[in-house]
Amino acid sequence: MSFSSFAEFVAMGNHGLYVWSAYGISLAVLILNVVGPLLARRRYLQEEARRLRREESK
Amino acid sequence: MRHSGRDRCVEPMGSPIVTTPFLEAMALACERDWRLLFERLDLALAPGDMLQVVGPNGSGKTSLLRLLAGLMQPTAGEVRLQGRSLRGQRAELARNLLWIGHAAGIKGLLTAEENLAWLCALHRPAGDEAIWQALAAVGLRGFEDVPCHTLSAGQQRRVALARLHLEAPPLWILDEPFTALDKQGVAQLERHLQGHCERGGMVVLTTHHSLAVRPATFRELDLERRAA
Amino acid sequence: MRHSGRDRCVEPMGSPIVTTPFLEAMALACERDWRLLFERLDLALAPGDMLQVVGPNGSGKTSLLRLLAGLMQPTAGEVRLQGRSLRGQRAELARNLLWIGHAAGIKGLLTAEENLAWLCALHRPAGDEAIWQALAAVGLRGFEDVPCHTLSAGQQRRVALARLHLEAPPLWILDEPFTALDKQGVAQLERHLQGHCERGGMVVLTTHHSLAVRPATFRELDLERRAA
Amino acid sequence: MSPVFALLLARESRLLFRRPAELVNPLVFFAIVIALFPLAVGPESQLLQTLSPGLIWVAALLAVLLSLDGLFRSDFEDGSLEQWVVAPQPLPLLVLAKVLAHWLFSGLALVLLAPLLALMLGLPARCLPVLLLSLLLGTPVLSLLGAVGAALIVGLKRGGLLLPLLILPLYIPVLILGSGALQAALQGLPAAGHLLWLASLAVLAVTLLPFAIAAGLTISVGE
Amino acid sequence: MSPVFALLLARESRLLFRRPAELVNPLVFFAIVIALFPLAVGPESQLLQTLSPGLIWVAALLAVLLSLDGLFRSDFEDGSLEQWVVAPQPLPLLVLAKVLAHWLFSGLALVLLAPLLALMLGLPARCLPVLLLSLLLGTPVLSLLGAVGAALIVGLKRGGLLLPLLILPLYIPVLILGSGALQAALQGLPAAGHLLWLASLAVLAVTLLPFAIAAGLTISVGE
Amino acid sequence: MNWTWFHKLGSPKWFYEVSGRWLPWFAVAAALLLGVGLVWGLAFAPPDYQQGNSFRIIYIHVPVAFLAQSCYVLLAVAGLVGLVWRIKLADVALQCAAPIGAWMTFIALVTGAIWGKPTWGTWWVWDARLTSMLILLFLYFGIIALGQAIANRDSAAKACAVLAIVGVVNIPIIKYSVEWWNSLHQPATFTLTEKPAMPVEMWLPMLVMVLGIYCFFAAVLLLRMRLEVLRREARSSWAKSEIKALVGAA
Ligand code: HEM
Ligand SMILES: Nc1ncnc2c1ncn2[C@@H]1O[C@H](COP(=O)(O)OP(=O)(O)OP(=O)(O)O)[C@@H](O)[C@H]1O
Ligand SMILES: Nc1ncnc2c1ncn2[C@@H]1O[C@H](COP(=O)(O)OP(=O)(O)OP(=O)(O)O)[C@@H](O)[C@H]1O
Ligand SMILES: [Mg+2]
Ligand SMILES: [Mg+2]
Repeated sequence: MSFSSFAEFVAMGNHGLYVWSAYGISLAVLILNVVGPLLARRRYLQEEARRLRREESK
Repeated sequence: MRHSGRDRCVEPMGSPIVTTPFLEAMALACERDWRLLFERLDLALAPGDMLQVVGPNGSGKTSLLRLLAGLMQPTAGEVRLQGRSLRGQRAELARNLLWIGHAAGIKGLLTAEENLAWLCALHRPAGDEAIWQALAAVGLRGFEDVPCHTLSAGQQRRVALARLHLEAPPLWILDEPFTALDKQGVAQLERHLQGHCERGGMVVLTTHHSLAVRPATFRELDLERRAA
Repeated sequence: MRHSGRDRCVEPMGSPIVTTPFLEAMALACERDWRLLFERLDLALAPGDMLQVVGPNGSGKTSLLRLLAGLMQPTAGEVRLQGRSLRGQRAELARNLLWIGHAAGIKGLLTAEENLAWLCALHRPAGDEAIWQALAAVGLRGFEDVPCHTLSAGQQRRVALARLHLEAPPLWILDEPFTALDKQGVAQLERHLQGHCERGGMVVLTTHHSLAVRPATFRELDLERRAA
Repeated sequence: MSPVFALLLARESRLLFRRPAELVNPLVFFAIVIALFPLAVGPESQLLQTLSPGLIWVAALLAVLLSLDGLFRSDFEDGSLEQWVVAPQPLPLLVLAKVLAHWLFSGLALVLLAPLLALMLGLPARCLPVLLLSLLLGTPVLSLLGAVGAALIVGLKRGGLLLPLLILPLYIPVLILGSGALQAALQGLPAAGHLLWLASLAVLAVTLLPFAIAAGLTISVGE
Repeated sequence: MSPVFALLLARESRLLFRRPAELVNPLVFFAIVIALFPLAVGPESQLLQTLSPGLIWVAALLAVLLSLDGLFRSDFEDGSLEQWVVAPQPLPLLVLAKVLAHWLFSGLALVLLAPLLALMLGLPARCLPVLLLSLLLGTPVLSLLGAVGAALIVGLKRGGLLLPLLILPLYIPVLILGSGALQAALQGLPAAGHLLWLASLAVLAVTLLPFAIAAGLTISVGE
Repeated sequence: MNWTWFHKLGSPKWFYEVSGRWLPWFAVAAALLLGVGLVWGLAFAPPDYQQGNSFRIIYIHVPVAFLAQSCYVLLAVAGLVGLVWRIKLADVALQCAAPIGAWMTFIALVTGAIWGKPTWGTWWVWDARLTSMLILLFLYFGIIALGQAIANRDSAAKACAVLAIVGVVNIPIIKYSVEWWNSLHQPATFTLTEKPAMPVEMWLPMLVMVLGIYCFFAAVLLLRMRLEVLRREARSSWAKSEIKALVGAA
C-alpha cells in the first residue's frame, strides 16, 4: 500500500482529478461496451417474441 | 362550345358551366433539345373521363404528362384548369391533382407506411388505419413496416399506387403505372381506375399495353410520329 | 444422365458428351436480406433451349438471372458450366455469355455507334459496317450519331438490343428485354430470339408478358411464391 | 408554424437517423481535414496557433459544403421533388424544413466539435466563446447558400466538384467575417462587430434564401 | 499492352471531353481552396510561404479525392460495370485504364497548375522542380487509393462524405512525403529521399491497387 | 493438411455452442484480472519518482493502447479469412470487432490526453505516436461507416474486409512516415519511448491489466458475435429453437 490514508489515496498527490477522471471515463466506456450488446440482445429477443406472437395469432 | 376558353381570353369569374372541361390543353407544342415532339395538340378532360396517351418510344408521352401536371412549361400553347390558364393557379391544380411519375417519390429508407403517411400529409393527412387498409388493398399486407429498398421493383410500385386507395383528388395523372406489376396487379389497377372514373374522377395515363377494363368514357390520344 | 455432374464430383477433362447441359443450376438457393427467395432450384440448359423465368413481383427472377450470370453468389448450391463449377471458370463463362440487365451499359454521352463498338470490344471487336447494320436492324437508322441520353427510354433499350444482332456468344441472359419497347419492337425481338435458339443458341429471359412467338424448345420456370 | 413543417422535420430526422454513418461523416471530415494540416505544415505549435482561426473556418466551410452535395439528390431521383412541386404546400417552407433538419444534425454537431479541435491546435480557451458563437451564426448561412447550389445542380448526373465551384465564392464573406472574429479574439480585440455582421447575414439568409432554393428546385424538376 | 486497354483509354478520354466542365472542376476547386487561405489567415507573405508546401498538398489531395467520388458511379448506374464483370477481359486491367484516363486529364492538369499557385503563395522558383516531381509521383497514388474507396461505395445511394472518411487516413503517407519534400526544398535541403519514397509508393500502388479496386467493384456489383 | 476443423470453425452452429461455453470463462477472467490489476495499480504500486501519482494512468492507458492496435490487425486477418475462404464467421468477427477497437482507441486517446496535462502541461501535441493513434481512430471510423452504409450484409462485410486489408498494409507505412515527419521537422519535445526502466512492482500490475483487457475484449467480442450469428441464422432450425428457448425464458 503506497498511501497512508484514504484521503491521500483520493487526492493522488494533487493529481486526483486527472487520475480519477481518466479511470472514470475508461470504466464508463468499458461498461458501455458490455451493456450495449446486452441491451441489443434483449431488444432483439423482444422483437422476436413479438414476431412469434404475431405469427401464432395469424 | 360556349365558354370563352377557346379564344384565348381568360374567362372572368363567371358561374362555372357544367360542360366546362376540367383540364384543357390548347395548341400545345413541346420541343426537347431542338426536336419538336408535337405541336397544335388540343385536348379536354371533363369529370369521368379517362385518357390513355399512346405512341411509340420517344414520341413524347412522358413530356405531355409533365406539361399537364405543370412540371414543365410548354414551348407554345397553354394548359388550362377550369377555363383559366395554369400559370396563376398552381395551388388550385395542386389541390386537385395526384401525380405519379416514373419515379414515384418512395424513399427506400422509410417503410411503406411512413412513405404513404408523408405523401398523404403533403395533400391532407391520413390516419394509420386508412393507410394500412390502402396497403392491404394493393396486396402489401405484411410488408407495412419493411424499409422500401428491400422490396422488389413491382412491390415498390405498389406502395406508390396505394395512394390511389386513400382519399384522393379528382385528377390522376399516371406515367406508366403498370410497369413492373404482375398480371394480377395490372388487372386490379385497371378495375380501380375504372371505378375512379365512374365516381366522377379523371385519369390521364400512358402505357404500352392495351387496357382490358375501361370505363365508357375511355379515349386514346395517339402521338404517332416517325420516331424510333 | 451419364455425366458425373449430378453427384457433385468435378468431371475430369473427359470427352464432352453431347447431352451434357451447357449451363446447369443445382440445388440453388437465394436469400436477400433474411428472406429466402427460392431454394433447391435445379435447371439445365442445352443448346437450342429457351427458358422464360416467370413469377409475381418480388419472386426473385432478377436474382436468379444474376446468379446464372455469375454476378451474384448463391446462398447454397452451385451453377455449373459444361459440367464444371462456375467458381474456377469465370473466363470461360464470359466468353460464352451475353448479359443484358435492367440497365444495359449504355453511356448517355456516347453515341449509339460508340456505345456498341465498345460493348463489342469487350468480347470481340466488330467493324463499323457490322455495327451500322445492327443499328438499322433494330430500327435506329438515322440515330447512329446522336448521344444516347437524348433518346427516349425505348430507343435506348434498342441500342442495347442491337448487340444481339452482332456476332454474339451462344448464351443470352436477358432481364426484362421487352420493357419500354413498343409493339412492333416486341414482335421483332421475339422473332430474333426464336431464330437464335433455332441456330443452336440459348436464351434465358424474364418478362411479365407472354411471348407470342416461341421456339419449339421453349420452357417456362415459375418462381411462384406467396410474395406480394 | 404549419403542421407539414413539423412533419417534414420529423421525417427528415428519421431519414438521417436511419443512416447514422452519414450523419457523422461531415464531422469526421472536419476533424480529418484539420488533422491533416499539422501533418502537412509541421507540428510547431506557434505556427498552428496562428493558423487555427483560418483553418477551422475553411474546414467547417468545406465540410458543410460537401455534405450538402447530395442534399436533394435522392429526393430528385426517387421522384420526391416532383411530389413536392405538385403539392399544395408552399415549396419554400418545405425547403426550409429540410435544410433546417440537415443543419440541426450536422451543422450543429460541427459547432460542438469545433472547440475540441481548436484546443488541439492550441487555440487558447478564452477564444472558445467567440468560436462557438461565430460558427453558430455562420453555419446556417453556409447551409442555406449551399442548398441553393445543390438545388441548381440536382438534375445533373455527375455533380463532381461543380457545387464547390458555384458556391465557394459566395462563402467568402462568411469566411472573412468568421475567421476575422476569431482572429480578433485571439489577439485580444473585441469581436462584436464581426459577430453582428454575421448575425445580420444569418437573418437575411433565413428569410430570402428559401425562395431561391425553391426556384432552383422548380427549374431542376422542370428540365 | 492489350488492345482493350487502349480502347478503354480512348473511350474514357472521349467521355471526359464530352463534359469539359467536369474536367476542369478539380482544377478550379484546387485553386479556390488555395485562394481561400490568404483570405482566412491573413495576407502576411512570410506566413503564407511557410504554409505553402502543406497547403498545396492538402488542396491537391482534397481535389483528387473529391473528383474521384463519382469515378465509377455512372458506370454502375447504367450497367457498364456489370458488363465489365461479365466480360472476358481481366477486370484489374480495365480498372487501371479507367483510373489512368482519369489521372491523365485531371491529375496531370493539376500538376501543371500547381507551380502557378505556388508562385502566388510566394514559394521561390527554385522549389518548383521538386513541387512538380513530387506531385507527379504522388497524384497517381492518390488516384489509385481513392479509386479503391470509390469502388467500395459505388453502390450506395448517397455517398455524402463517406469517401473522404475512408480514404483520407490512407493518404497521410503521401501527404507527409510530398509536403516534406517541398519543405526540404524550401529550406535548401536535399529532397531526393522523400522523392524516392514517393516513387516506391507509386510503384507499389500501380501494381497492387488495381486488384483491390477490381475486388471492390465485384463486391459492389454483386450486391 | 486436413482442413475440416477450419470449416467447422466456420459453422455458425458450432461456434454458437462453443462460444456459449467460453464466454463465462472470459467474463470471469476479465473481471478478476481487471479488478486485481486496478487495485494493485492504483493503490499498491509505488509512485513514479518523477511524475508522482499521475503515472498511475499508465495501468489503463497502455493496455488499452495495445489492444487498440492489435484489434486492427485482427480485423485485417478476419477480412482476409472471410475473403479467401469465404467463412462467414470471419465477416461477423470483423464487423463486431470494429466498434470495440474504436472505443479502445478512444480510451487510449482520452487517457493519454488527460495524462498529458500534468506531465507535459498540454492536452495534445502533434507527436508521432499521438498522431498515428488519431489516424487509427479514423481508420476504425471508416470501417464502421462503410459497414453501416451498405445495406446488404454480405457485401458490407466483404467491402469492410477489402478496406481493412488495404488499411493494414498501409499501417506500417503510415507509422513510419509519421515518425519520420515528426523527427524531420523538429526534435519531439516529449517522447513516450524513453521510459525509465520500470521496477517489477510497477510493471506486474500492468501485465495483469493487459491480460485482463484482452480477456475483456474476447468476452465482449463473443457477446456481440453470438447475437449477430443468431440474427443471421434466424431462419435455420437450430437458431429458431434457440430463439424460442431464449424468448420463453425471458
Ligand atoms: C493522447 C495522448 C496519447 C496517446 C494517443 C498515446 C498513445 C500510446 C500508444 C499507442 C501506446 C502503445 C505503444 C506501443 O504499442 O508500444 C502508448 C504507450 C505508452 N504511453 Fe502513451 N499516449 C498518449 C499520451 C501519453 C502520455 C501523456 C504519457 C506519459 C507521459 C504516455 C506514456 C506512455 C507510456 C509510458 C507508454 C508505454 C510505453 C511502451 O510500452 O512503449 N502516453 N501510448
Ligand atoms: N431530358 C431530356 N433531354 C432532352 N431530350 C429528351 C429528354 N427526355 C426526353 N427527351 C427526348 O424527348 C423525346 C420524348 O421523350 P419522352 O420521354 O416524352 O418519350 P415517351 O413517349 O415517354 O417514350 P417512352 O415510351 O420510351 O417512355 C425523346 O425522343 C427524347 O429524345
Ligand atoms: N438490393 C436488394 N437488397 C435486398 N433485398 C433485395 C434487393 N433487391 C431485391 N431484393 C429482394 O429480393 C426479392 C426479389 O427481388 P427481384 O428483384 O429478384 O424480384 P423480381 O422477381 O425481379 O421482381 P420484379 O418482377 O418486381 O422485377 C424482393 O422481394 C426484394 O425484397
Ligand atoms: Mg416515357
Ligand atoms: Mg426484376
